[in-house]
Amino acid sequence: MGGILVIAEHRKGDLLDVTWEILNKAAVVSESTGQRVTAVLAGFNVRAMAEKLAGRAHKVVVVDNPELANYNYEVYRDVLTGIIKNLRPVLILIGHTTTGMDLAPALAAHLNIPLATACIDFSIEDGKLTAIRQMYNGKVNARVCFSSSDCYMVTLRPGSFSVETENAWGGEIQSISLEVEKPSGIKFIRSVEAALGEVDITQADILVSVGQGIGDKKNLQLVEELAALLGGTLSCSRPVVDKKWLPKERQVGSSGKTVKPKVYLAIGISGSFQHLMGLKGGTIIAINKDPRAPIFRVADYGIVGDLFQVVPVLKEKIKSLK
Amino acid sequence: MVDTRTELIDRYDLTKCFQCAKCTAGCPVSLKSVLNIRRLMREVLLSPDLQGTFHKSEIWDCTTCQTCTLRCPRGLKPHELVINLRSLLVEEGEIPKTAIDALEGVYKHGNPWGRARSKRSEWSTGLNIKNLTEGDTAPLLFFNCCTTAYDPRVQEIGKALVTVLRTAGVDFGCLGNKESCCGSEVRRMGETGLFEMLSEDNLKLFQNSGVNEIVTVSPHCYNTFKNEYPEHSFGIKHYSQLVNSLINEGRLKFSRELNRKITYHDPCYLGKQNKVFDEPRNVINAIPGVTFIEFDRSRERSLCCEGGGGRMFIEASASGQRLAEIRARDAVEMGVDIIATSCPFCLLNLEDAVKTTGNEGKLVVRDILELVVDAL
Amino acid sequence: MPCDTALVIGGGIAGMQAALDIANAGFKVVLVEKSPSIGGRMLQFSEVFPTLDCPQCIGTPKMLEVGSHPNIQLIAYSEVESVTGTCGNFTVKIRQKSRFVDPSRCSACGECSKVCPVQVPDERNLGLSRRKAIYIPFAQAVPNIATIDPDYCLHLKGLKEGKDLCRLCQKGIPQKNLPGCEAKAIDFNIQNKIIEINVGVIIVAVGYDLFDARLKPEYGYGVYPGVITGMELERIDESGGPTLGKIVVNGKSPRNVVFIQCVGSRDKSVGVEYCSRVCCMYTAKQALYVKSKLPEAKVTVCYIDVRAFGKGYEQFYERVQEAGVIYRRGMVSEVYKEGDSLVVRAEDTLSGEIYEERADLVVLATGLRPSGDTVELARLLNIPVGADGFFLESHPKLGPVETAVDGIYLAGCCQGPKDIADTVIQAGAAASMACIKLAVTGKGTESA
Amino acid sequence: MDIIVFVKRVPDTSEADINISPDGLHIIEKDLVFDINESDKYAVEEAVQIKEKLGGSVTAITLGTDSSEDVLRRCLATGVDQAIRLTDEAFRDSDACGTARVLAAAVKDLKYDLILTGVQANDDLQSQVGPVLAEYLGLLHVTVVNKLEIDGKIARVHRELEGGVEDVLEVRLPAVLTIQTGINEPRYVSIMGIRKASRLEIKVRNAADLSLSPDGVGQKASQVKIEKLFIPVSNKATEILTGSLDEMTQKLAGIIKEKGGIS
Repeated sequence: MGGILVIAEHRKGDLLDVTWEILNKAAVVSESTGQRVTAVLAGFNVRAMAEKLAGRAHKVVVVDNPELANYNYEVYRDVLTGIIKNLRPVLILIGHTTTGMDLAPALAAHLNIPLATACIDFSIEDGKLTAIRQMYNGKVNARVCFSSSDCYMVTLRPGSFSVETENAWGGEIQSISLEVEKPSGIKFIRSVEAALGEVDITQADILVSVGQGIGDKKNLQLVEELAALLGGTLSCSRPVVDKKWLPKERQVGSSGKTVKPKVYLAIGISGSFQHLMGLKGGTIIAINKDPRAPIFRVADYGIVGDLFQVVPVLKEKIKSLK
Repeated sequence: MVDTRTELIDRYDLTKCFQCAKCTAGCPVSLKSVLNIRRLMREVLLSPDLQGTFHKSEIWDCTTCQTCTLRCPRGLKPHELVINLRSLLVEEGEIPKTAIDALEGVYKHGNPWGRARSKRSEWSTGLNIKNLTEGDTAPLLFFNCCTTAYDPRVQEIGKALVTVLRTAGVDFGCLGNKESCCGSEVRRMGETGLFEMLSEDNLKLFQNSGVNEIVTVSPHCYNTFKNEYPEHSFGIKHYSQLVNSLINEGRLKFSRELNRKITYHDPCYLGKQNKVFDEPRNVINAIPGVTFIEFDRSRERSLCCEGGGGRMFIEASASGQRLAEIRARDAVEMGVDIIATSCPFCLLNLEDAVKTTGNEGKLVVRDILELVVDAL
Repeated sequence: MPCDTALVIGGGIAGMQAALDIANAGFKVVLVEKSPSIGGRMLQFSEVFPTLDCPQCIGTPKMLEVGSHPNIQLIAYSEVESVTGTCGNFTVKIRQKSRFVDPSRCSACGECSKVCPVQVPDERNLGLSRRKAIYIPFAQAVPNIATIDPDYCLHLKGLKEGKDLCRLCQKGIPQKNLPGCEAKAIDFNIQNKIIEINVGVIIVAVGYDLFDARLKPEYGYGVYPGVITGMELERIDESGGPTLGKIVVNGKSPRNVVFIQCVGSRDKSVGVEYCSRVCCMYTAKQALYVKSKLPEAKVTVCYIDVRAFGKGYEQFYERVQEAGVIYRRGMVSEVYKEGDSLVVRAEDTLSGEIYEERADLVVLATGLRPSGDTVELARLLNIPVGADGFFLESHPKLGPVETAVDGIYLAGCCQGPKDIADTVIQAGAAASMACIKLAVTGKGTESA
Repeated sequence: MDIIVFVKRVPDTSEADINISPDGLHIIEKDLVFDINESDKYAVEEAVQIKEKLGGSVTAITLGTDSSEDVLRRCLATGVDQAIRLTDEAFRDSDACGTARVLAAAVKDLKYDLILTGVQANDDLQSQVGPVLAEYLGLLHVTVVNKLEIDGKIARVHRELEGGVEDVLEVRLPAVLTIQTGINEPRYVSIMGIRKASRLEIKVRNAADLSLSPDGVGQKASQVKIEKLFIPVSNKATEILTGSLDEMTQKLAGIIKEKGGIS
């Protein structure tokens, strides 16, 4: 008994990056503690993913059942309860995704396991588990410890660890057939995806944002191509909307939308205060010809130069990095 | 709603309106907005459905420039009716999202930008300004204004005023992080309760600071302190008045020439509403080398920049040419190098307009204080 | 001792009518006029509504009659200095200003003006033309005597500094064959004099002033030459006026004329709450004559309400509209410039349209204000002034010409704005009240 | 429809500089501005909108000291009918489970068809209390709800997932739903409104009122404890890239990639 249990998460037949990230961290901890890593894969028709997981865990436990085709916490909670009671791991790791947020607290409460959510790291030293979690909009980190228990649970924020690994463990795959009860009161109806053409810049991780400096609507193509290259979304400052070069839904700023991307590439945006008010967090990169443009006061990185010179070259550099 | 309507009719003397339309005709947004201030006066008087009357997005188009009120031959106050209708929306909670952000920003942090109160005085780091809330004393209080405190462009104006006051040997202090929004825009967005709160808080600060006189950067602060705060005995001055008298008293002398063609944009809150027309012009004309050219539409006929009435925080329902753009184009046509003004909102809107009209490089927008500092 | 002479203050149409009525009843009248000639405002008009008569044609005979009536003593270029006594026995001091011209010698030949080198804005033409420092106000002036304007005359100004300057009017310019005053009427030594008279009754007929359009800065009066007042248009329209009757602004015939009503009337923002009563009709008249002189021009009248209350007025208003003048309900709020032309911004409240009308001539229908002499005169006569600033009648209905002081009566616009017809009626009424009083006090009985 | 909505008073830390108290376990609250937790605000608005549509009542409950009453007054001004504040020295420093236990005890005797709260509290960022509470009450839960329709005894909800995907679910009521920001447009609550609401009563309940044993809650019962708070190191000095156009763009492309900007 014992070991580290990693709950694998997948969508549309693909394992999420966060699962690989957690497995990587688990492998490191496994090395220092000797705890074996078991991945749990629950779903329907997930065999192919199990194969992949096997390379990264000592063991893969697979529950393949039509009732698990769509995530339903009632069902997942009960299935995982069974597995956990059976395997009695010392540590359960789950991604702090919307699913993890939904499942982990219920599971932990159900099993009375101490749970720390939204962690970015954890360690086991001298048999003692401590975790680092974010608080206060990520401005403060907390090191947390746990009261003594046979088992602990930690949810880890996506992006906390690297996805890449050199491990190739070739763990065993164990299929478990369980009696899976139908959910009692939650019915999955369907999944919907945001309609095409509907842009929500508030949800974008990468924003290529363009300002007055673009000069004309016809020049937008240049930045649209850059955004496409980066897999990002095009946004803009107010003057661009005022000139009807881009629709209002693309506007960042106090009268537009508040965004919190990972990367914000401000091109030809002087960085009026009103614009910056809509910008919360993320790495800000500015390209502007005016070295005194206020955008440079808030940017993490900047290039002082004419966007029409910089952007085409930048596009080539990015292509070469892909 | 009948009672509210009766109240409005009494409060704004709506029965006296003879529908001459001087208000609509002078309204800077009437050509591009559905907002028809004359009709609004009538609708409130007659409409059985008051809800339908004020639940209109154009109610937020008004810039509260007050032209309607100042020119009303019947002495009525149409712009105050608009503010009151907004306050009904505020009570219902149904106001534009950006207005909510601004008002909550003021409530929580003391400024409409929602910036941290603890950073209010950051703009003056290193300037060693006396803090009148922390034991320093001075006869004059320099009221910063939220825009000066937080907007990087306008911060330069605050710094310029510090330079000017020091050059003239004026002893002054600030309220540091304890200063709160003057409430002018808050009141105009219809948040009467919050305005009262702010005016009480600020007046208490003024009283405890031991000053006799207050100088403001923004005409909006100036106007509300002077005309809207509960009765007080502080002398309220806009900086243009103070700087003008410093020049007249010989305490401020220029050593450099400014060989530029300059026009001046009258802020509504300073000019139209408070008749401070001459002092800013005197200051500009006192600068050696300046060639001063008037806008055709100046003084009482000055064009509003559309920055008042909470419009810095609310997107207008009306599209169409921005008035500040008309200003920028006129200035280019006049062949001036600089549009000078004396209000942070005007400055920001005009600067924006210079860009959006593609006139960057042809002319710049400067605050009078910046011109003064350049010529010291 | 009761006196059977009446004093009429003011020689406009009200004062002239009252003086003639009293004189024709057989009583003596002293008529005091402030300016060099009687005639008043009416004689400045080009045409009068609704009949479109020429005011000179109907006014000049009255002036001549006043000037020659055996019962009327005309003291022009004079002002009342003090008044004491009571009804039936007022003592009035009148200060007669020096014209520096001997009336008994002056033949009104005009040679003096020809040689005078000083150009002065002509008040009769509201500064639209110039007169000389020595001048006769207009050809039909009564009395027809030259007057030297001491504010401008080089010699009189020089005297103050002990210098003997100019005197061309006396000397002439022989080399140009301009003789100057050959009648030797010019006498720089003539002094102002005080005339003391005894009168039984007084009629106040000092008229009105026009609202100063500069107080409404939004209209750009004084800034744009294309923005003028109604009175200025009267002068421009008059065949004897500065443009000889051609409607010309900035040297061009306007193609688009906008009239703005109620400038300085019904307007609390300038402290004038009352309606000036005449502007609707004088504007209608002006719009009509502009339209008839410039048939191609677009003529628009912006108004709040059209008040066409008098006999034949409504019909006149209709006639003006028939002639093609466009009436748009809604006040103009602003006049500004766009390129070379003026822009008038207004709302048509009947259509709800907010419009910017390009215009090359904007005419402001300035309202009527109490005469600037009202306050001082009220003090001298000890009679009350109403809240509107005009002399207060003793009862708004039953005492429309009487004042609070027995024996002092009001005639014309000094009591409140009114048109010519009403002015003449009131003048007649005031004369009649004066005659009654003189008749009664003349018999030595106490007041009627 | 009777609805209970849980709210929390949290500091606004979006811009403020945060300092840690000498004990290393708390942040220094002086100079911080407190307000209702963002997603709780949406939960309150949602509750009030449902009540306005379907009738019933809304009860807002918070756990906190008397300074939390501001938040409840704001709820009352929004249209909440009843406000309850749970407070006891014993509740101090409860972990998520402890908090959920207190809340569970508080609703035990109340009538309700639906319990709402925000997705997460912006101070501790745990997003645990909703689902844990549901477990304790034996109710179902749905987290990250960004659309909600009540249909009799069923709630039809959208659950927001990553990448613009949403699951549409039907859940039997009563249930605990955690509400995501953006589900509605919270109305503005005016100062006048708050002043009026300040005349309304806020009920206060302590551990004894809730028949809670102090052992089950508070710091002592916490399974997860903060050992130490610290400020993560960050360097926010703007780095202006230099060199030739080629060099600058090369560097920049590398930075973009490093920051996760190339996908």
